[in-house]
Amino acid sequence: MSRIQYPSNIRIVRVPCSGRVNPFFIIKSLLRGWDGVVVSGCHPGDCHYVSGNLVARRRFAILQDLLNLFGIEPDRVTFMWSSASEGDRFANLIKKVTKNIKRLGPNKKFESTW
Amino acid sequence: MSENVNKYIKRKVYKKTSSRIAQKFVDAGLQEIRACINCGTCTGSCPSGRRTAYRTRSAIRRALTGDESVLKDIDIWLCSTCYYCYERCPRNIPVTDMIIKLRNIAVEEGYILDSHFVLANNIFYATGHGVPATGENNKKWRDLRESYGLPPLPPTVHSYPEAVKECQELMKAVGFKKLMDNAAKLKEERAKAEKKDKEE
Amino acid sequence: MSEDYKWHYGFFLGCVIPNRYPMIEASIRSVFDHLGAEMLDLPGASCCPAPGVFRAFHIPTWLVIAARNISIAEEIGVNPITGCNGCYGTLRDAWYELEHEYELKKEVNEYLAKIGRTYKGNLEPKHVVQALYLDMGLDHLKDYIKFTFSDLKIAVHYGCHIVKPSDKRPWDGEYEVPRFLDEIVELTGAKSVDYKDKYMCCGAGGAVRTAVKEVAADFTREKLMNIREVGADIIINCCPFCHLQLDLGQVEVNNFYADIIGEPFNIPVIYITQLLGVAFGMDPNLLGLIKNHELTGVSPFISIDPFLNIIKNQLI
Amino acid sequence: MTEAKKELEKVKKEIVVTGNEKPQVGVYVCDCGINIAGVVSVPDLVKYAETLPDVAVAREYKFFCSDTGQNIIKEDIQSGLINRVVVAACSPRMHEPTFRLVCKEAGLNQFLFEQANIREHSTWVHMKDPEGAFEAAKDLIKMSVAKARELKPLEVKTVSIEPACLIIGGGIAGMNSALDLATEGYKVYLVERTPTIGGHMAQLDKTFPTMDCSACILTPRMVDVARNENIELLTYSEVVEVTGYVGNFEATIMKKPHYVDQEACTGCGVCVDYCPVVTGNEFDLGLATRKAIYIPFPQAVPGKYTIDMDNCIKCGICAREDVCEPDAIRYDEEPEYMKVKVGTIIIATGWDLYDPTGLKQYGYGRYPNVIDGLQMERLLSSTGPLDGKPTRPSDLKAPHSIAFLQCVGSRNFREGGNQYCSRVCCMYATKQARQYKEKHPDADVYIFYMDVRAFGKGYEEFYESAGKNYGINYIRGRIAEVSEGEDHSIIIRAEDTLLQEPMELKVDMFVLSCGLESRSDAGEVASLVRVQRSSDGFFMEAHPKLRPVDTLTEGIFIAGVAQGPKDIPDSVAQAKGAASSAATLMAKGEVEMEPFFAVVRPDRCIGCGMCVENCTYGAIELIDDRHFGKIASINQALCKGCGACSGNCRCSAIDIFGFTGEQIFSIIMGGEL
Ligand SMILES: Cc1cc2nc3c(=O)[nH]c(=O)nc-3n(C[C@H](O)[C@H](O)[C@H](O)COP(=O)(O)OP(=O)(O)OC[C@H]3O[C@@H](n4cnc5c(N)ncnc54)[C@H](O)[C@@H]3O)c2cc1C
Ligand SMILES: Cc1cc2nc3c(=O)[nH]c(=O)nc-3n(C[C@H](O)[C@H](O)[C@H](O)COP(=O)(O)OP(=O)(O)OC[C@H]3O[C@@H](n4cnc5c(N)ncnc54)[C@H](O)[C@@H]3O)c2cc1C
Ligand code: SF4
Ligand code: SF4
Ligand code: SF4
Ligand code: SF4
Ligand code: SF4
Ligand code: SF4
Ligand code: SF4
Ligand code: SF4
Repeated sequence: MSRIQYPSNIRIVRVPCSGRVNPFFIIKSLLRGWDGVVVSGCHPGDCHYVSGNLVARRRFAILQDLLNLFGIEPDRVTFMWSSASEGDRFANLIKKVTKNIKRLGPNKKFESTW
Repeated sequence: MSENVNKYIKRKVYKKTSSRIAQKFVDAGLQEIRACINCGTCTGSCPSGRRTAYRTRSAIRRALTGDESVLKDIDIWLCSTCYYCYERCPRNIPVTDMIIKLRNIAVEEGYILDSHFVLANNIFYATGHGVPATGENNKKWRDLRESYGLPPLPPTVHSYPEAVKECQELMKAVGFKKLMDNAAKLKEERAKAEKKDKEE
Repeated sequence: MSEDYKWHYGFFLGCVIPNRYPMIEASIRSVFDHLGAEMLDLPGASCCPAPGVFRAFHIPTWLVIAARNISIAEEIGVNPITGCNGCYGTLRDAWYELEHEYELKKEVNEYLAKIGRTYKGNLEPKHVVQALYLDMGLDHLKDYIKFTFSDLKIAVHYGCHIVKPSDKRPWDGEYEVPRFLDEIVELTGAKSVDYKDKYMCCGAGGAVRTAVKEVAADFTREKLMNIREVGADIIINCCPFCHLQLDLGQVEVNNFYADIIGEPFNIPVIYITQLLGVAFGMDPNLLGLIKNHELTGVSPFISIDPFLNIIKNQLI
Repeated sequence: MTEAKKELEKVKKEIVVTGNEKPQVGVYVCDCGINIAGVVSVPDLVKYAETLPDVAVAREYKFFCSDTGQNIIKEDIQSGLINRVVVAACSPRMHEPTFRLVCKEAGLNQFLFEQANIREHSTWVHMKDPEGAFEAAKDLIKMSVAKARELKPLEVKTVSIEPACLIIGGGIAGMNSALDLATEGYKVYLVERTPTIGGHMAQLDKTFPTMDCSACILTPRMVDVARNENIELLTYSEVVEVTGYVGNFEATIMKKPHYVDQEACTGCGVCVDYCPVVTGNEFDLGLATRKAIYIPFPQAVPGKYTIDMDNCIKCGICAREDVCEPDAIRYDEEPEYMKVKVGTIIIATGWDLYDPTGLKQYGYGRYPNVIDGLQMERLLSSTGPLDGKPTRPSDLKAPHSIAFLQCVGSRNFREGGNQYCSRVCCMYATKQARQYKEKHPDADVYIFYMDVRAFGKGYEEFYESAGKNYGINYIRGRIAEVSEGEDHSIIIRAEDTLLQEPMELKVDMFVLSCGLESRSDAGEVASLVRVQRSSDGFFMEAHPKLRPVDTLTEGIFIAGVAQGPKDIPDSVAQAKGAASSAATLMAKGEVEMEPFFAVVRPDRCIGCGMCVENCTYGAIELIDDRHFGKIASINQALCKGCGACSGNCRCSAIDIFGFTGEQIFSIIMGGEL
């Protein structure tokens, strides 16, 4: 809405709520060769569906340990709060994430499975 | 020409703006300067403006609109860096930092007062102290130290000649020496030109 | 570092303290020692460099030299501490920038490498007053108080850079009406009197004193008039450059502005640790209050005898 | 519509798509004028779309949301060319309903539509990087086509709507919404937290620009609200829980104890004379006092008394027979809870005044003669503590000079400030300055401002007159600091920016024109009803231009300053808009629910019960299935489709219609499933 510019190398997948994001989606994305995954949810307490974002939060803490185990840098997965009104915050977070992921380089771990 | 022409006719029309100085601020990461709404909080806060011709907001506005005479103005050297303007600006403009940057630009273009030049070049660069205790003139200060039971020279660069060298090396590397030499050159050229103007 | 002390600092002297007001150096050293804080020397430290002057000439030079000074404290492994608002401004602002901007730190270290030094970071530069108020705390200081001076009326002068820029200072963003220095002063039983524009600048900073002494002195004139208006006996401050401006500045004000100030000024200017030391019952000789040689043309330019007289009565 | 056409509509049957036939996707890439086409090459996107699997046709058009654009899609559907629709255009928030309707009208199940947001997610946000934007748009189309191929037809469900509305907040906004809805015949529960309705408007003296007496126009409305039989007025009450969804909300309301029986109390006020406790009066902002038993102000509605138990010393005097004859005092009253069922909710909780204590340079709270704008309003008010004869706090003398400072807390990007313009303060300061001049024509009145924002009908004229007819001095400059001079006068330092000179000015009283802020508890209300707030803290509208009274939660509306700073006319206009939107919804009698429910795949579910715990709506229970044993089962009436169950199911045994695992995987894999 606010048309604040952010890097063009992200693609957005629409889900009803961050609570909908099954860890399999993330794992699948990384297997498929996406370099990083961002799950963006509403701020704690602001969830349209009451607490989906908190449910999601808990789940991803565990997921990051799991990724480590697979040898995928856990930094490739970012969980963030950003409400619909915070265009600039969203843009800044995306900038930060892109910078982080650039530092990690391309995700080629599972290239052979593509 | 009648006397009144010189007295009353000014024919000064504000013609164009330039963004040369503004761009220098932007390049230094200080683009906030462009968010100024000219509210005057900075000038109103300024203890210097209450007694001198220095006007904080106007200095910023002149820099922004490209009135380069602001660099020559001694006024910008009358800010005491008290930071009131910095603290109160409703647009979060780091005003005092802007003034400091403005002075940097002025020095770059050779606008530095003689007293400041001597302080920078002849004292700080030479001794590593802005207010030294070495030299014949300063003997009384060494005596004063002793009168309070302190060694005549403090354990600073004054007691470690190699530390002075270190500082000088750094100042050369980072371009301070060159900046000062250049400022001296520009000052001299300007003085010559002025003198010539006067003679004509 | 000695085990006998509870706190350890690297005493960054700067220029004005050691070279013009050594009594301040003496009093800080003695009072900190008395309170259980070790003051280690920072060998080869230079000018901070002064924030309003050298920073205003060339920001990179300012930053690199400041980083060098901090790196000396890092070598010893103690927080640098200064009794000067200007040094505090430089060390702390430089530290703040270097902590927050990785690229800048890298660049600075490239320069420092040329002289075989590195700036590591993390060691917060402190002010003497910050150490007294935040590290030690009023309760600790209170335990040392031996004498109080209930008749003494004090005009406290904070100066600028100890509180501003407030985002880089440890006072929770307070800059308009800070109280910490008043609270320390009031430990001595003296009254910190309010006066108009108490938090105003002394006028010396920002290269103004070097540029046009008369302008600096006009700030000072205004402060002094306000201080005299409320009948303060002495001025207490925490910065040697303010100290100089308020002390030597009185002579200049009496000279430049004789026609508008009425009576010439002669208000004793005392550094905070000198006052504290007296209240702690320490030997005035250790506090830079007694000169052992007769010297002329040196500080203090305004006699502090009235102060010594007041406290003499109290001490007896 | 002609009879013949109606017949035709009837016989036209839905194009039967079971979801199992080969997908035929139509891709429609919108130029959106230059919004999209100005950044990326739409023809190239079309060419690219044609290469994607199962794409039967791809087309470009200037505005697909226009009539002509819609018809292009309809024709393709009706000719049997396609059975899935992808529109690559703006945000689905903008036009998803439009294009679903296109499908529906063309006879295609509306859930076989997918929108690729190449405007908000690409051309707008990567405007300066056209190549990146093009790549992003390509991928977004590819992802949408991939998902479209997996779409299955769904049936919409309709639910009936309770013809009742819950309104939270009884200020001028809430009252107006309530009156409109009640007049239209809907039941209204008006919940107000204080003992009276009226809100902040009751504290104002006169109102700009017409200078109507605030109480004179407000009081009759308050009485109307109290009298209206469709309005159940619940003052001194708070909403503590809201469950359910559009059409069928259930709210729990706590009625706080008044400690005075509201039925029995006659409002005679005898108790007040006897009560020994004197305390600050919040209505007069501490400028006056009240007793522990009180009504907020004389015209309060309902005019029944309340005991402020925080201050009451329980002396028992008010309960004496000779004091309260009707025997209305109830010291042991407990809070009461009631549940109401409503179809819609309107939030009209209003505002708080910015607290200027943090701006220490202005001396508020330190110098007695520095007050805020709302206090000034009380001082000027003929019903105020000084009967409209304003004096300054330090000596209760009429000040000879007053300065106002504008934008206090507003337009301030520092921490603790509000970035927005608060919209009413320029006008209220002008109003107050004029009022003071009317009472004291020889007083000097100054207004320090940055810009005077007099944007409403009749406002500029009001401002002009302030200078011309009243001699109010406007000085352009934001005051830097003030100090106290002799006799508690205030010395102001500022720059007169138009003269470019610093100035010092001594005045007798200093008024801070503080801005409006979102309520300090707005966050709690937001979580209670599950609506979002914008970054300034006010409740967020669904669209700033086109849906300014709706929230993103269906069935919940906002009115008045709760949505953002505004004056009374705008608050009332918005309140009427909110009432009308709520009524429009309720008039339909039923709403269509998006059929995005959770479904359990019994063959995969192991009955672990994890989902039961994760569902905030209690929509899942474990049942015993004849074939599969213990499995999860979804109550579709309760399920909101949030997906929390599905996100957490280790067995991938729960799917969400519209966002199934297959659909999302196909997006991630870019169609290469
Ligand atoms: C000094 C000043 C002067 C002004 N003068 C004028 C003027 O002259 N003309 C003009 O047009 N505008 C004026 N305004 C603006 C005007 O006051 C507002 O436009 C108006 O008050 C908005 O009304 P509202 O109903 O939205 O909010 P409010 O008046 O704040 O009403 C909100 C109500 O909701 C209640 N409430 C809040 N939270 C809850 C909750 N959780 N549960 C239950 N109840 C709750 C509150 O108690 C309150 O009664 C002025 C504003 C100020 C500050
Ligand atoms: C240059 C400019 C830029 C603007 N930019 C913005 C912006 O960025 N954001 C914003 O929010 N607002 C903006 N506005 C304001 C915005 O245009 C108006 O708020 C908006 O157009 C008002 O809509 P309306 O329906 O009231 O009036 P109109 O758009 O004027 O519509 C009135 C309609 O009634 C028809 N009509 C008139 N008389 C009769 C009659 N007697 N019989 C039948 N039909 C009749 C007219 O033909 C017209 O179609 C801008 C305004 C201008 C001038
Ligand atoms: S205070 Fe800030 S916004 Fe105001 S005039 Fe000064 S620089 Fe500009
Ligand atoms: S920092 Fe300089 S410009 Fe700013 S208020 Fe202080 S003296 Fe004035
Ligand atoms: S459908 Fe969306 S993108 Fe296309 S013209 Fe309409 S608003 Fe613009
Ligand atoms: S005395 Fe009783 S009836 Fe009268 S106002 Fe008080 S509580 Fe109500
Ligand atoms: S019981 Fe409370 S309210 Fe009643 S008179 Fe006593 S103090 Fe007042
Ligand atoms: S309405 Fe006026 S005073 Fe209020 S914030 Fe806007 S400009 Fe400032
Ligand atoms: S649906 Fe999943 S989480 Fe729920 S009971 Fe079945 S297996 Fe467990
Ligand atoms: S999607 Fe699942 S968790 Fe969400 S409401 Fe429906 S059943 Fe409950």
